[in-house]
Order: sequence, then C-alpha cells, then structure tokens
Amino acid sequence: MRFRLKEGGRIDRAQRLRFTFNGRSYEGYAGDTLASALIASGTHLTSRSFKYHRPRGILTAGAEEPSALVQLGEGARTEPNLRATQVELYDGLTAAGVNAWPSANCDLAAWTGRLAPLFPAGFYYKTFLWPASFWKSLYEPAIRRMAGLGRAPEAPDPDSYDKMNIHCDVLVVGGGPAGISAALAAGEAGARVMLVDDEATLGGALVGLRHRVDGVDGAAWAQAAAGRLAAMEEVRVLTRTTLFGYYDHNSLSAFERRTDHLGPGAPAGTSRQRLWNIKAGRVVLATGAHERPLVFADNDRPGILLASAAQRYLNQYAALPGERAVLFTNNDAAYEVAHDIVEAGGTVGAVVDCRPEPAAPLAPALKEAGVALHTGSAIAATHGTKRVRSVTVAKLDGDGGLSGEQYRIFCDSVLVSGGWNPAVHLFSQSAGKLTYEEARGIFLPGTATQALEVAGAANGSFGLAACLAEGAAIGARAAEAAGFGDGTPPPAPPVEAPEPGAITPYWLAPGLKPLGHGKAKHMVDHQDDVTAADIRLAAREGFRSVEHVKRYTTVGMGTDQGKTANVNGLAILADALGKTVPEVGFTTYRPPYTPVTFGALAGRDTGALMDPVRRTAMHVWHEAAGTVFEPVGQWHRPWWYPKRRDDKHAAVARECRAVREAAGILDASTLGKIDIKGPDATTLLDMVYTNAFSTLKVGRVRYGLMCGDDGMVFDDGTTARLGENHYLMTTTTGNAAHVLEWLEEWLQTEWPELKVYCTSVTEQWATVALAGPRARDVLAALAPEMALDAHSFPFMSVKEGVVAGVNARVFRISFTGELSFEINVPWSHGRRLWDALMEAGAEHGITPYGTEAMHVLRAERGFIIVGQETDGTTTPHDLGMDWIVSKKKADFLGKRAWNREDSRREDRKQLVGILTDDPKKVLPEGTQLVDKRGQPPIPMIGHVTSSYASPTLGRSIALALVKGGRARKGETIYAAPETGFLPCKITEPVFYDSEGAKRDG
Amino acid sequence: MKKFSIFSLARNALSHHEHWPEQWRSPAPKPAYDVVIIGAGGHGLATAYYLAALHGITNVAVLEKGWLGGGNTGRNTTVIRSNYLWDESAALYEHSLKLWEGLAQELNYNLMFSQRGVLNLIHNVHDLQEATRRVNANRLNAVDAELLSTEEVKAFCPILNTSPKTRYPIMGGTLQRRGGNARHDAVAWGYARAADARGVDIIQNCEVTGIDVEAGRVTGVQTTQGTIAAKKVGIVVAGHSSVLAAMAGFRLPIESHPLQALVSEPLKPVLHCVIMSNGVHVYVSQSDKGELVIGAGLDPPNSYSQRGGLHTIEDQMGAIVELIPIFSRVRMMRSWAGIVDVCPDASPIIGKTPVEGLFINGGWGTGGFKATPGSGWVLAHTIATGEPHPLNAPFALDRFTSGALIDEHAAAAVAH
Amino acid sequence: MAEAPAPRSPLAGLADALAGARADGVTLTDRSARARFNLRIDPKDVEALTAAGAILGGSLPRTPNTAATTVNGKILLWLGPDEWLVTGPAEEGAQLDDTLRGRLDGRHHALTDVSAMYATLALSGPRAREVLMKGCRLDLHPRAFKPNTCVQTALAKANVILHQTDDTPSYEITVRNSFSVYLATWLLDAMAEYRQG
Amino acid sequence: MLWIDCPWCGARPESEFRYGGEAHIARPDPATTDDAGWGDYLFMRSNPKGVHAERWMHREGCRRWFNALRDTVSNDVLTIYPMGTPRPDAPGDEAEGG
Ligand SMILES: Cc1cc2nc3c(=O)[nH]c(=O)nc-3n(C[C@H](O)[C@H](O)[C@H](O)COP(=O)(O)OP(=O)(O)OC[C@H]3O[C@@H](n4cnc5c(N)ncnc54)[C@H](O)[C@@H]3O)c2cc1C
Ligand SMILES: NC(=O)c1ccc[n+]([C@@H]2O[C@H](COP(=O)([O-])OP(=O)(O)OC[C@H]3O[C@@H](n4cnc5c(N)ncnc54)[C@H](O)[C@@H]3O)[C@@H](O)[C@H]2O)c1
Ligand SMILES: Cc1cc2nc3c(=O)[nH]c(=O)nc-3n(C[C@H](O)[C@H](O)[C@H](O)COP(=O)(O)O)c2cc1C
Ligand SMILES: [Zn+2]
Repeated sequence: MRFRLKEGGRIDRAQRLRFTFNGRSYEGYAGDTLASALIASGTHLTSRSFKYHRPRGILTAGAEEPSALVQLGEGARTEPNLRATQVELYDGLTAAGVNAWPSANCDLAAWTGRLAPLFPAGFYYKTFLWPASFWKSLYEPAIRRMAGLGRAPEAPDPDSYDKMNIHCDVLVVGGGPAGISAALAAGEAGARVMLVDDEATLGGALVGLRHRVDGVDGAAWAQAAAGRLAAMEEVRVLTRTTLFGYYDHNSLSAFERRTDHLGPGAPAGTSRQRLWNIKAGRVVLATGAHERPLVFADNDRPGILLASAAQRYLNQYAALPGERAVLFTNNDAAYEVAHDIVEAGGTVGAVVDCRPEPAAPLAPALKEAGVALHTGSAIAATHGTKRVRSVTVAKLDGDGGLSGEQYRIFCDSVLVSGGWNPAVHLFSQSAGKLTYEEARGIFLPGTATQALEVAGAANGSFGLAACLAEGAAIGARAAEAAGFGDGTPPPAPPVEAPEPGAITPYWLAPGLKPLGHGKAKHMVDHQDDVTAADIRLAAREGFRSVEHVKRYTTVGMGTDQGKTANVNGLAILADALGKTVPEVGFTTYRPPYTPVTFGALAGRDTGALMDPVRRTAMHVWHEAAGTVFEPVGQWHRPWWYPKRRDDKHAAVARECRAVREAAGILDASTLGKIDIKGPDATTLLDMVYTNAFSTLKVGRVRYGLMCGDDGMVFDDGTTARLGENHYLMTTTTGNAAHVLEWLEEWLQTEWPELKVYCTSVTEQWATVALAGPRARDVLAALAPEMALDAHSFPFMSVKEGVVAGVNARVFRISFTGELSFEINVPWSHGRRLWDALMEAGAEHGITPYGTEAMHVLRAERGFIIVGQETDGTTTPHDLGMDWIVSKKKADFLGKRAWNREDSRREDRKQLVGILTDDPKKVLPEGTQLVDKRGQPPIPMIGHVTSSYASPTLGRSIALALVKGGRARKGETIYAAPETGFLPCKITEPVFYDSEGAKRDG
Repeated sequence: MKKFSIFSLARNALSHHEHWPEQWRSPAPKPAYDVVIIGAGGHGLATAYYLAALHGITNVAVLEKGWLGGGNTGRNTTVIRSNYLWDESAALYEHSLKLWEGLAQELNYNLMFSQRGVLNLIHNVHDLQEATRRVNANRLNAVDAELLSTEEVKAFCPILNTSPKTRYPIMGGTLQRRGGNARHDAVAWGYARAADARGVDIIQNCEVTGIDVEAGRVTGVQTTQGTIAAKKVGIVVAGHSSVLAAMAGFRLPIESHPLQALVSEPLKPVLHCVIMSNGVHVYVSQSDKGELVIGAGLDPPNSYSQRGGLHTIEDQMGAIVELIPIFSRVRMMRSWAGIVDVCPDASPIIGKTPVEGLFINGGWGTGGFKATPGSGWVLAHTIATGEPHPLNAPFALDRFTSGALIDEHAAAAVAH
Repeated sequence: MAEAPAPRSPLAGLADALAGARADGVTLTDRSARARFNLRIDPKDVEALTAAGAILGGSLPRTPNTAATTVNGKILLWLGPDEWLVTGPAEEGAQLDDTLRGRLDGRHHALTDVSAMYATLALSGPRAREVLMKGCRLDLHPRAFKPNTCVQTALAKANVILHQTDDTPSYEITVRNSFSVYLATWLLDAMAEYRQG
Repeated sequence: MLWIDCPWCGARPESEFRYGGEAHIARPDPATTDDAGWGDYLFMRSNPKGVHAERWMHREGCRRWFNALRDTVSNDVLTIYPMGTPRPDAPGDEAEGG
C-alpha cells in the first residue's frame, strides 16, 4: 500500500483485508473499495476497453465509472462488469479486469487497437458484405468472439433475492448534504420519510471533502445526522441502495445490496439483494452531480482520473493517486483538489488551466507551494502505455488552437475536471423537462411533471451552504404537502467550505495533430471507445440527430450509459453541426440509473414460487399415488396414474377400460362454478348462452355454449337450475375467472337493470366424476338414501343429498358417454369423498382416471373441448352444434355476427371425425390435412384437433376441423408429410354410442 | 451512392475518414410530390425505396416527425421469423424473409442479418398441439420449421434449464433455423440511404398535422414545415396510426400500447439463438455486441407515453431466470418502450382507406420489424398500381366488417 | 341434514411446516375452519340491510376496506359496495345460514355458503407487517392500515382478503383453497430470514 | 406502475385492475345494425392521443367497473366516474385523433 497515507481517511486501519486482482495479491482496509485499494497500491490499470482493447484504469470514484470494470468472484457467484469504484472490499475478494485475455496487462486482442483506422464509428455497417455466405460462417462468428465485456456465470445462482413494497410521504434520493437536510427537515416535521443512497454511508460528496459543517468535519456531521435520522420512528434510511427507476404516478424502484459487501461472510437466509418498489407522496431528488472529464488527446490512459475522484481517494481512503500529479481544468473548484493533495504531502507537478486568466482563489497558495500554473493551456498529448508517464502541455492561441509553445511534464497521474453535470437522470426519467444553462454548460431540471423537487448539486447548486439550505427548504415543503409541519425549514448549520467559483465550459482540447489524424484518440466514451473524431464522422455522414449519433457511434450506450460521456459528446456534436448545445439536445434518460440484477427483478418469484400451483382437495392423494400431473393454466391436474411399470399409453388404456367396463373416478374440482341468483338470472343466461334457459325446469341441467359478440365460441359447460331464480353454472377449468368477469362485465356495464348476483363457488365444492356402468352401484353404497335409478334421477338432472356422510350435490351429466354422476361436496370433505369412493368402489374395480383418459373417452363420444376443437375462430355452426343455437331468441351474444359474410362461407372449417386407413397410426394433434400428396407448397384443408388411440374401439380416432368437411364425409384425404401422407377418411365426429344408449348404464 | 466495402474503408482511412459522403441528404420539402409517405420507420423507408427501385416512382417524400428510424424500428427486439400459422400470414412474412436474405447486399449496407435460429419453447400439451399445427402448416407452405424434443432443445441451446422439476418444464420446441435477428438501426439507415440515392427526399423533423382531402380524395398533407401536395399518400406511422386516420376522418380497429424491452450489460456471447416462450412470456436473444435483448409484455392501458411500468418487466424476470438460471446475476442496463398499434386479430392492415389515394400500413403491433422489407414491398405495389398485391389483399381494412380476420392469436405464438 | 364429519383443512398437507412456523417476531397459523357466507344485498335496500344486521348482531360495514365484529361474535368483512363476507365459528354455520336466509327471503339478495372455499392464515408478530410488505403493494403502515382494516388485494401472486385483527400487528389472510398451499409456502419463505440459526 | 383510484377501495396499483378499453361503446341493436355497424362496435376505437374515456375493473378488489378519463400521453388520471354516466368535461379535453 505504497500510496496510502500514514494517517487520515475514513478507513478502518485495524482491519486488514487480503484480495486478489488480475492474479496478483493485494491488501487493503475495511472501508476501501476495490478501486481505492488498488490506487493505494499504485495500480491503475484494471481492464480493457470494448472495441480497441485499450488499457483502462480508474476514472471516477463512484457510480458513474465507465472504465474500471471487473469480473468479481468465481464459479456460480461470479459477476460480470462491476465497477471497481463501487465494489466494497472484503477479505478474500478476487476479481479481474474485463475484456482481456489472458490478462489486462497482456491482452492478446490489443491488435484491434492497431487496426483502429479501419474501425471508425459504424465500420461494421460498411463491410463484411461479400461474399454473402461468409457472414454466417466467418464474419459474424468472429465478431461474436470479440463481443461483450464480462462473462455470465456458468452455474445457477446459489443466492436468493427478494422485494419490498413501501409507501412514504417523502422520498429523498441521495444522502449528501442536500438529501440529509431534506430528510431531517421532513422527518422532524413528522412525515413518513425514506432516504436512499447508493453508497455505504451517508454524506455524499462530504465524505470525500474536507469541508466542515456545524463546526465539525462534514463526514462526521453526516454521521451524526444519520444517527438523528435513525432515531426518528417514521424515517427509514437505506444505504447501498440505488434508486434506479422513476415511473409514472410517483412510483419508483430502488435496488439494495444487502450482503454483497460481506462477501462469503454473508448470513445465510438473508437475501443478497432486494428490490424496493416505492410509492411516494412527494420526492426530493438530491442526487448530486458528476464531475465531467475533459476531452483531450489520449485522455484515457490509466492514471488519468477525475479530479474529484482523486480528491475522494485522498480524503476518504487516504490514497494518493500517484507520486506526481498534473491537474487539468477549466474551473476554480478543481484547484481545491491540488490544494488537498499538497496539504496531504503529495506532489502536484502543474495545474493546467485552459482559461487565459483564471482567478481561482487557491491559485496563489498553490504557487507558493511550488505548483506550476499553466494558464491558457491544455494538455495536447499524453504518453505512456499502461500508465500515463508524462503529458505535453501546450499554450492555446486566441482561437483555441495550439500556439506552438509546448512543455513536457512528467507525472504518473493526471487529474481532470471539466465542470459538473447535475445528476438529472431521475428527474428526466420522471418525464421532467430539462433546461440548459449556457454559463456553466449544464443541463438543469426545468419543469417537473410529477410531485417532486430537486435539491443541491442535482439542481445546479454547487455550494455547500446552498445545498444544505435548499435541501431543508424542500424537505420542509414536502412534509407540509403531506400534512406535516408548516413548511418552515429548520435553520441551516454554518459551513466552512469554499464557494464553487467560476467555470468556462471547455469541450475539446486540440491534439498535436488534427482530430482523427494519427494515433491519438480524444476519448469521449471510455467504455465503448468512442472518440471525438467518431462523432465528427457521424455528423459528416449525415447523422444529425443526437439520437442518431448515439446509435451510430455507440456513445453513451455502455454499462455507465454515458454518465461521463454524454454531455461532452453532444457538445462536440453541436460544434460539428454549428448548432448550440440545447439545439442538439440530449438523448433520452432511461431506467435503470445503474444496472440491476435480473435476480433482484425476479425477487422470490422463482423456482416453485415462480407461479402458484393451484391444487385440489385431493392433490395430496394424487401425489401419493404417483400421478403424473398435467398443467392446465395454474392448476395441476392428474394426467394419468402410472401403475407398476405402465407407460402413458398402457395407463390411459387401463383407465379408459375401467370407465367403459366398470367404474372410474376423476377429480373434476377444477371446473369453474358460478352461483347465479336473482329474478333476472334466466334473462342473463338467455343472453350469454346460445341456447335457451327459460325453458329449463328446476332440478334439471342444460349444456350451453358461450360466444363473444364476434360469434366465436369461447366457453362451454353445464348449468343447473337449482331454484326458480337460482342456477349453478360450470365453466372450463382455464376459463373460470374469465367467465365470471364476462358475466359481471355485462351486468355492470351493459345491463345494470338486471337483478342478478354471481358468486364464484369453484373452490367451495370439490367435484368427483364417477363414471362407468358400475357407477350407480358404487354411489349407492355411499348414498343409501338417494334414489339413483334412471327414472328418479334422470340424465341431465341434479339432486341434493348425503354422500359419504356429507351434504352433497350430485349431477347426472356425462362427459364420457357412460353412466356418470358428478358428485360435489364441500372442499373440506373432498378428500373424504375420494377415499370413500375408492373404498366403496374397490369391489367394482374402481379406477382413478386422469385428464388424458377423460380426453380419450370424450373424443370417442365426439364431445368437444373448448380451446382444443376451438381456437377463437370457431362458431357453433363450425362445430356442427346448430342444435344448441336458439332460433327463437331475438338476441344473444354472438348471434348478430353470424350474419356477416365470413361466417356464412361454405368452406368454413367444420368439425368432422377422421379415421386413418391404418388403424394403428395415431396422428399427432395439430397435424395438418391435405387433399393430395406432393411437394410443398400444398394447400391445407384443415387440421387435427384431437387424436388418440381408442382402447374402446381398438383403433385410432381423431377429430378435425376441415374446410367444408361436413359435406365430404367418406372422402379420403391425407395427413401432412411428417406422417408420410397417411391416408384417412372423413367421418362423423362420433365414434362410440352415437345413440347415447350407455348414459343410463 | 458510393459503395461501402472493406476497400472503401481502407481508402478512407488514408484520408482520416474525412471524405465520407452523407449517407442521406437532409433536403427541404418540395411543394408537391407524386407520393408522400408519412413515417420514416423501416416500413415507410422500405416503401419509398421499393417505389423508386421497382416502380420507377422517385418523386417521393418520406416525412418524419422526429429522426428517421426513431420509432419502433429503433426500439424493437429484432426477432425475424416467418413461421406464422395462417396461409395469408405465412405468405407475407415468408416473402419478407426471402427479401431479408439478400437485403444487405441489395442495399449495400450490412444489416447484420443473422440467421441463427428462432426457438419457440413448448411447456404443455396445448403448446404441443399448437406447435405441431404450426410446424405442419409452415412446412406445407414451404416455410422451414422443425419440431424439437426436449433433448434436441437442450442440444441446440445448452444454457436452457430443461430439468423436469421447473415450474414450467420444457417439453420441446419449434425451431425456424432461417429465423434470427438484424441490426434494427441499420435497417432504417440502409433503406434511407438506398432510397435517398434513388431520389427520394427524406424530411426529418417534419410532423404531419393534417391530411388534406377534397371530394373524398387525398390532395396533400399539412406539416410543421408547411403544406405539401401529393397525388398519393401512405400512412406508415405504427403506434400513431389512429392519430393519422383521425386526421383523414376515419377510425381504425387499433389501440396503441407501450411495449417495453430491455438490454443487459454486454456479456461474452453465451446465447446464440432467439428463445421465445409464449407459456411464460419470455423472449431473449444476444446481440453481436453482447447485450441480451429481452422483450417484455404489453402494458395494458392505451398509451402514447413511450414508457411503461417496472412491474411488466418484473413479471417476466422470474421466468427468464427460471428458464436460463445463469442469467440471475446478469444485470439490466437499459429499458425502454415503444408505442405499438395492436389490431384485434394481431395481424396488420395494409391497403386502401376510405379516402381515395390514401393508403395505410399499420397495426403490426408487437411483430412488424420482421416484415419490414415485405411490407414496404407490398405497400409500394399497392400505391404504385392503386390495387393491393395478392400478398396483402387479405390484410384489408374491410375484413373487420366481413369478419374474415386473420387471427394469429389462434397460433398462440408470441407475435414478436 | 347429515351430522357433518370433521372438515379437513386445505393446508392439511402443510401441517408439519406450519407447526414449526415460528420465526423471530412472527408466527403463522392455520385458521381455516370457520363458517363463511358471501352476502349480496343492494345497499339501497335499507330494510334488507337492517334485517341482516339484526341477525348478525351488528350492521354490515358500509365503509370500504373495513371489517366489523358483531356482538354475537361474527366478523363482517366489506368486500364491495353490495358484497360482504360474513364469518363465524364453524359450528354456527348451518344455523346462521338458516336464519339469514329466512330473514332475507323474498328480497333480492344472494346468500352463498362459501365456508369451505377458503383457507385462512393468521400471521402475527412485530415482523408480520414486514413479511407482508414483501408481497403486498398496499400501504400497510399503521397510519394507513389499522386493526379492522380489511382489503381485498394481491399478496404475492394470489388474491387475498387481508384483515388486520390487532396492532401486534396480527392479520388474517383469507385465500382461495387452491392457492393456499402456494401462499403458505410463500409466507414461510418470506419469514425464513427472521428464523434464528 | 400507475395508481388508479377505485371509487370504492381508493388508490390501488394498476396491477390490481383489469383495463377495459374505450368507454361509452354501447352495444347496438343487432336487429337494425348492418355489418359495418357491427364491425365498428366490435373493433373500431378512437384510440386518441390525449384524453381518453376508458373503463377499468378492480379485479383484485371489489370487482366493480368504473370509468376514467386519462391522458394517454402523461398517463395522468383526470377523473373517475361511474358506469352509465356520460363522459364529463375534463381540463385539456381536446384529444388529437378521436
Ligand atoms: C419493444 C418492442 C419490441 C418489438 N419486437 C419486435 C420483434 O422482435 N420482431 C418484430 O418483428 N417486431 C417487433 N416489434 C414491432 C416492430 O418494431 C414494429 O412493428 C415495426 O418496427 C414497425 O415499423 P414501422 O416502420 O411501421 O414503424 P416505426 O418505426 O414506428 O415508424 C413510424 C414512424 O412514423 C413517425 N410518425 C408518427 N406520426 C407521425 C406524423 N404525424 N408525422 C410524421 N411522422 C410520424 C414516427 O416518428 C416513426 O418514426 C417490437 C416493437 C417494440 C416496441
Ligand atoms: N466544487 C464544486 O464545484 C462542486 C460541484 C458539485 C458539488 N459539490 C459539492 O457536492 C455536494 C453536493 O451535495 P448534494 O447533497 O447535492 O450531492 P452529493 O453529491 O453530496 O450527494 C448525492 C448523493 O446521492 C447519491 N445518489 C445519486 N444518485 C443516486 C441514486 N440514483 N440512488 C441512490 N443514491 C444516489 C450519491 O451516491 C451521493 O451519495 C456539496 O458538498 C457541494 O459543495 C461541489
Ligand atoms: C436491439 C437493441 C439493442 C440495444 N442495445 C443497447 C445497448 O447496447 N446499449 C444501450 O444503451 N441501449 C441499447 N438499446 C436501447 C437504445 O439505447 C434505446 O433505448 C432505444 O433505441 C429506445 O430509444 P429511447 O430510449 O431513446 O427512447 C438497444 C435497443 C435495441 C432495439
Ligand atoms: Zn375496488
């Protein structure tokens, strides 16, 4: 730690930490970041840039870092592209710079830099065109080998993530002096306050400065304030938390790193990172400002960093940027940095100020300390490869060109300051409008469109006293708006800090050769290697919009989203186009402010919790029976029950046979059930079903089809009339919620005069379908008091009574064609009913059957399944179900649409049966059908909707929708080429018991 | 048009790249054109290009309210495929895909069109039925398509989690090998440059604020740069279709919604195809720059705000991480939204309008980027001849009266 | 009418996990067994409201997002302007059904027995609020959400009736059966961080 | 995440609602409406850029439908009003398109 000062800083010297970087071992202290520890050890080279693999070092000390990107850790916990400036050091940390192989120090891909003249902005659009076939085989694979920065882990993530939702009266973003005083003011007034800051401790810029507040060191003041805030019951402070997205209606989202700084020492059970979704009454943005680099020739060598960053490394981490620094600036404030370095015992070789006659207050003191002052000058070149070794300083002439007078100054670090960009990212995300201030060359928050105010440096107030005062005033106002306090801010504490002083915006320092000539690069975007010459090239090629230039050159498109690059870039563009900066404008700010892990965005909605599994009352039984489940929407339904070594086919055949020959039970609890009551219930049903319900007798059940007003079928089911004005409707499993909403929508929006109440009772009733010739015997054993004979309990009727000792509703409906009872008992007795049926049915060979057997059985009988025989383009007539469409009712949903031209087409697809000539061949569901064999393209005439090996018929059967199919019965057609053009016959869509003789047993 | 090639790059490198010509001009609008195209997205620019290149109509202006390519063309997830269910769609999208296959050379612009395959995942029996139906239909329409088993899916894209223990296990997939991605911006720029070279005026920062109609016939447009007369006008404005239609006095079966997308930080490539899953609402690919490009779902309320809510993105991240567990520690770098114009049947409207001489191309919703060349091609034909080409005839506005919708929802594949 | 055998909780399969569901500062218990009736009355029908109130021992709450406890121990949850969930001890179900039905007969209303349709989970302890905040978007702060606040909302990916019963705070979370195992699992997972050791 | 004021339950996040599209599209009399009219009713929407009268249903809450005027550019909700009442006037109520 050669560059660590003997004392000072805010690190914990008692805790030494070991870490490895780019294969070398280092030491640092608790309180260091990876970047500060490297700087303290004299290491500036970290990684390589995206395009030219140029050596990259540490440019900043915070969230805006474009350059020092590292791959942290190894194995399943490795993480790509982290900013070394934000990685807190822990013992045992390992990291390596990105985009370098074998290492940042010796990167084999550095040859790309030498070919740079061939790779200007957008070069790839102009080449790799010939021969065309090379793109896929050669060019693109080569490009992809060079693409990307870090690496994704190779194994699943062992850590967990979660989310919190929170509301507050006042959300303060940024815990610098402005944010702290806003939070204090609002908190003291009694409002519910939340303060988030992305650093480990509060204090913001104060932590890196030697300013004093209220008579104490600024960082200490911030610490004390943090203590005061912590003591307020209604204030919540979150550090290591980035507010990354500002959405509509004052919804904001933040990203908290809970354990990253602990490394392997993180407690088990605690989520690694947490997403906070915040609904704020008012927002105070106190996000500070980012210092902006100056653009000069080869301004990207390791060892060149922002002046404020150097100052922070010095004051916060007690680390000197090097042995001898040169400062390059356009403003007074930066002199303070040189001053701090000198005071700390470091060496500043020279201050280079591009302004002809700066009047920085600290200039005399620096001169006195032996620092050379080059005014009206710029750095025209830098030297050194993996670290800056010297700079060429040149005197500027009146037009900003080089006058010819040059000096070479040796140094191992260059500190640059081009002024400050208020961090307006979140303000802009909130849809606020920005304004441009010419004098300081900055974009400032203008008109807000949401309930927010901006305080401190983010608002262009760069002086400490102003930050504190503004924060307090806005905090108090925000609290008042929420109904707390009278808006009077608490008095601002006295400060000892220099005023920011003057600045002359300076966008581009000339190099020794004209821009774009020679090897020197005026780097604008350090990550993506976008140079000032690239921007000029884009302008020359007709890309005039700043958005075009961004996309053509990729300026600002890296992981830092151009926090240090964008304003410089657009100013250089403005100059190239002969426009003003505000005329050029800026590119859109978008979330996230800094990148957020997918893991945190997913939270705990992963694995088994990714989406609810809906379970019936018998689920545990099915599980124990080893059933294979079929996902139907969110439900898990038994698909088939393997027995011994049954494969699916054998199991389904066994289940089907049991239903046809003995008895089977199916867990049908998932069907939607809606209880409909009221004097107008019948009117409602008459409108939503295609058939009539007014003619249905109490105690009887009717099957119905539901259509949209476009005439297309979207649901079906049976509805029982339980009383004069009382019905129970059933829906398909997947559509239960939708159908209830459908009824409510019509009732509430179109027919509010109807007196009807609809209540979902899907999960009140567990339902078991008991089917098969022995069904009556089985049920009789459990319902001795219920008359079950076909006369007392006819098909399509309902009875209430006791089954297996519990009150039940039993429906005589059949989806299999066999004698069948659907027994409904309260959900809490569903398992009891199932067990009782299994027991009572044992002597009759009762067999549980799953959805697959159910599908086979109903297909044999020719019953449709909505969503399988229909796809949203199918009418009842297409299904051959005219019998269920009322001719008498004047109006019902769907009717009108069938008069339209397309609904009347003769060649609409109609439901038919299909029998393969070879009875053993089962067509895959979805198979397309054609009239003749041949080479594609071949016109299709329809497709198979359902297809099974029918154990009952001992052959394959299928249902299909075929153009004009009803008139084509008996004709031979062919299945799609995948099947080898299997010949098939068009038949009736009923294969079993078309007379319905079996349904009564 | 000066030819782009490695040689021109090398030559220009010698003169420090100082002599590259403009890729397109920035002309002032003329008082009148034969054809005015409203909207310089990919579709509008392609229309202009084909008008000039194939129909010899070069007195054409493309009017753009912002910067060319800045609409959905510049903000989409660039999935290109033609494996649509219905014959009408398959014909149109396949025509488009065929045009893509030679487009970079035709336009002399590297569109980075990359046929690394589009893989649609199957998670349940219903998906499997739909997939079979679609793959069969595609093949019969001579569109390449394959049905893959779970093992084949794993082999094609090893980073997918194919364990049967996941919440929505992968039961297989459908693959269109000729599908893939293209560089969205390059598509707009390539067409702009080629159209400009053939005499088309592309006028940016020129918003159309009114459509002039006399006796049922379009005569020109009002713009922020003045009135421009035109014999024929094409509305090709994607999310703003309804706004332009209203200017001409008719309504459309379209609603505009924000559709969000996001990119991760750039990674060394690990995903070489496009993954789509309708079942869990995921689609993701990795660009030639290395960022993962991910599409989110529609934000339900109509909106022209070009921004969405985070919840729409959150909803899908659980699914992404579940499908591709190694992405859990990867980070979202930027998210954004476009305004898409959604038709009830998820198919576009391309053809005539109630106003004579006024044509429309819109309603592409979440999936029109892939159609850019084909769409421009058929619209150019329609404008030039006054009648729709057989490829776009079924996509007429009157299908909403006759009921002859082309309901791609039935195909149940994500429409991107 | 059969003498009803003991009902089985939809969470029976999770009994062991729930028995151990004690984390530092928060507990989770199964309170599913109870009588529940969905009651729909047109709020303009004052007589019907009064009749129902008389039987229940307290008037049906008319303020959205509230619950009321009546003198005879029924808890009445506001679900909508014309919709309530009436709950009481499981064994009083049949009687409640009969009397309410009798009183409202002849008026347009809907009384639907949904006793078996839901699971109810009690979440209690100083950390309970924080556990809920992980999956509920509403403002649960004591200034906004108090004892007797009762809302229908989404918790994680399930629709729930969330009723705060005291200011420990304790909550009763009523959820449709089919989602109950998911929701209980989710809650246990959300509590894990507070579990010691 | 938008926050919508359910007239009954108060401000709730957008994710609790079902969006119901354009408001005030009455179902025409099927007996007297021609095909074009039926197509209009089913499909044609004004989809304005500006103030939009639309329907919402509080799906996760009270399940009631209601109307809202919302600016489709800023997403500001200007008014909430009951089903069945006519569209109220709203500030800035002149939509582009219509
Ligand atoms: C997030 C997202 C992901 C998508 N993913 C895919 C995908 O993976 N695959 C796919 O195929 N499709 C995808 N799409 C859809 C696809 O982007 C669009 O269908 C397609 O780009 C539309 O192209 P366009 O040229 O018609 O529209 P645009 O590119 O939007 O062009 C329309 C232009 O009209 C201009 N304009 C509007 N009003 C006016 C006016 N009054 N005057 C002048 N000009 C005007 C606009 O500024 C705009 O530039 C996606 C869309 C989005 C938003
Ligand atoms: N000398 C100068 O010219 C000059 C210029 C600018 C600022 N300053 C000094 O800087 C300080 C400015 O005070 P301030 O309070 O306005 O800002 P600040 O920079 O002190 O604090 C801002 C804080 O917000 C945090 N932050 C920013 N964006 C965030 C986000 N999205 N999420 C979470 N946290 C975020 C930052 O990490 C930082 O801690 C003053 O001390 C001022 O004197 C000086
Ligand atoms: C396929 C694709 C890839 C993108 N890759 C990046 C990227 O690498 N970096 C980036 O900053 N933005 C990327 N973007 C997003 C754009 O920066 C921008 O957000 C998008 O074009 C929408 O424009 P807007 O955000 O300016 O409204 C990408 C966009 C698309 C469509
Ligand atoms: Zn509500």
